[in-house]
Amino acid sequence: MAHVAEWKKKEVQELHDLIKGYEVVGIANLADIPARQLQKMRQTLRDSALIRMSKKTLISLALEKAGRELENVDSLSDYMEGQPALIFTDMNPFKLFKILEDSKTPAPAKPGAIAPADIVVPKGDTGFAPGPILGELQQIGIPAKIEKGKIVVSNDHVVVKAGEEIPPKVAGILTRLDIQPLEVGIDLRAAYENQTVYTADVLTIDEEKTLSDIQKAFSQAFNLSVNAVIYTRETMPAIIQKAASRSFNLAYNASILTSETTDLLLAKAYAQMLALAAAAAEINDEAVDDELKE
Amino acid sequence: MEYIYAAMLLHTTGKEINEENVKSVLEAAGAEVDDARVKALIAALEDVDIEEAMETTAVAAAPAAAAAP
Amino acid sequence: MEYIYAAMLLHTTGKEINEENVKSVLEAAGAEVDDARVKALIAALEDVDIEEAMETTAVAAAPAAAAAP
Amino acid sequence: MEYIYAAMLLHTTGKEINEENVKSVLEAAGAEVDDARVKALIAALEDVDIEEAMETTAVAAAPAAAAAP
Amino acid sequence: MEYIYAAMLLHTTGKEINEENVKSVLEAAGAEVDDARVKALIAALEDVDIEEAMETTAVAAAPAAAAAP
Amino acid sequence: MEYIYAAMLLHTTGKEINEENVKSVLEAAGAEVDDARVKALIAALEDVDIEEAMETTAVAAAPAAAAAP
Amino acid sequence: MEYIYAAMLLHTTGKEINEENVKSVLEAAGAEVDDARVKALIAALEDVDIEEAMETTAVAAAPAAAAAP
Repeated sequence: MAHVAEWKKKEVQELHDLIKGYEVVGIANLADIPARQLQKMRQTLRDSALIRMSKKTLISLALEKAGRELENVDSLSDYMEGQPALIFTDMNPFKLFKILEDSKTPAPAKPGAIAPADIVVPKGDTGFAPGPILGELQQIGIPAKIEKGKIVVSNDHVVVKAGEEIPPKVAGILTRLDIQPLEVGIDLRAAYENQTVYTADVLTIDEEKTLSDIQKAFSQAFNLSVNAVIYTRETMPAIIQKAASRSFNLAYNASILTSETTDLLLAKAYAQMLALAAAAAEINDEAVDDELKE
Repeated sequence: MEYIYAAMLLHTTGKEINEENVKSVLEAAGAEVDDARVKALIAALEDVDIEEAMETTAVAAAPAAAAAP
Repeated sequence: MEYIYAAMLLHTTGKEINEENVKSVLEAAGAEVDDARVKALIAALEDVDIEEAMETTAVAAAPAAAAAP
Repeated sequence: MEYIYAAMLLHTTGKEINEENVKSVLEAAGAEVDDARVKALIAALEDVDIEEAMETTAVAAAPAAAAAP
Repeated sequence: MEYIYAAMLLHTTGKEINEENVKSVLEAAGAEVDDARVKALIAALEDVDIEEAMETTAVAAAPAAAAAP
Repeated sequence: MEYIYAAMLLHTTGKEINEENVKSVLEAAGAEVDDARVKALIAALEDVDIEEAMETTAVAAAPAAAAAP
Repeated sequence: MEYIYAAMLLHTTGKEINEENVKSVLEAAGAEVDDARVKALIAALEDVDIEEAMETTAVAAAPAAAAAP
């Protein structure tokens, strides 16, 4: 190796020691994260994670060196992008990913950037007075018109699909409409933990799904307990209620007078009489006496 | 009202709803019988599906009431 | 339900709902009378306010009409 | 309702709902037994499909009205 | 479900719902008793308001009338 | 409810739901195990189609809602 | 769903839902454990209030509503 600057060797060694010193090593892209936001993130992660920016070559050297002992850690370098940084932590990689994702902030549209999700121009007043912008809006397919002296978008319109590039003209319009479709922050690409590399897609957690799964599990347990009549304190009321209503149904449907069904059975007979009287009266008015009509 | 109940009673026991039967039930129940009304009722009930007419009652009413507010 | 209709019939004509009256109404309607069920009916209706029970339906029936679109 | 629960108990365990069984269950549960009501219960249940009657929701029974608030 | 009906029966007659009583009611019905299930029943009933759970049927009927006007 | 989740867990992993397995799962979850309730659970699940029992909504959906316009 | 059941089991027994406990429960139930999914579950459950989730489940809500007069 050509004479390598001393500080570079030290940096690689330091990174190597850090890689071996922590349970979890993440590779992140810090491109276009404002310095202030990065500083704030270092603050919030102060005692749980360490963020170290460095040159691509030095990072891959350190990973390679560590790879001799920590099987497979070197494959992290395949995920280096933009302005790479290593993140060292003992935290569960999914938790790290969630913290980093939750702390991303909206950022204005940049021509050529990839839309993280469908970019929608919402229905409603744009706040612009009639003018050339109306044509520009219509040119990129936005259903806009003039209403009561204001430029209004007639309904929600997807200008850029998720994963597609934002064309320059659209980026301009979005910024003027004060729509910030991009997100900026520490973008964790992959994380390594004892021989396994978790990529960003695996690390993404669908909280709604987890919540609905919890609720599904609970109702399944509830149903099983009541349907199979397995007594638990929580489902006892439902089991008793099922037994009570079935008993009530039997008594009512078999017209058996009991403390709970007598009133209702009398009411049923009365209602049947009213209905029959109404049917008869429809056909022949005299069939029913006036008192009943009231 | 008692005329209708008499008809319902006969319907349930499967007896024919005719003047004679309606009268005998009403008399057994101590009601004075107005012949004209008995005839009118019998004529009216001829083309009424009693079973069906009775069913469109409280059974359908109450739950609807429950759902009303 | 014939036992209940008999009771409602007697209630309407203002006659006392006792074994004898219930039996005579049922017999007039051509039903074979089960003494036990007559006794059970009388026992069940002992402390029941029939007028009030009927109201439960009247009230329930009314909104049904109201609720119907 | 204890007569009904006795009947449901016998039905669920596949036992015959007859006077003897109903009485012995009620006595075991410490209820005073009214012979008439036992007989009436049995007579009433004679031509009833118990399984179906249990399943058919009665007027505003169970949670039906509960949905109102 | 028979264990539940036994419990409801005892509740109605005011007797204590304990293993002994539940067993005697079930045996009176001629059903074989699974001790484990009786114990499980009693354990699960511990701080459950049976009155309220059973109540849902009758209560459910009332609001239909009350809610209607 | 822990007994229920233990049963559902074994059902999902395809293991037999017997006393031994239920106990080991409950112990792994740090629950004190009540033998009676384990036996009662196994007895109750004997002829039950667990998949179906989990999916069938236990509380009768308010029929009123269905009847409402 | 076995990962979710394991979490619910631990929640019911009051044990902490951490990697170690989830793993031991799953192993006791005879499942092969995917570490990634355990870690994902733990992270996802961090800001999920299981108690509240259970309360707002439709099935549980019904009897509660039914019980409230």
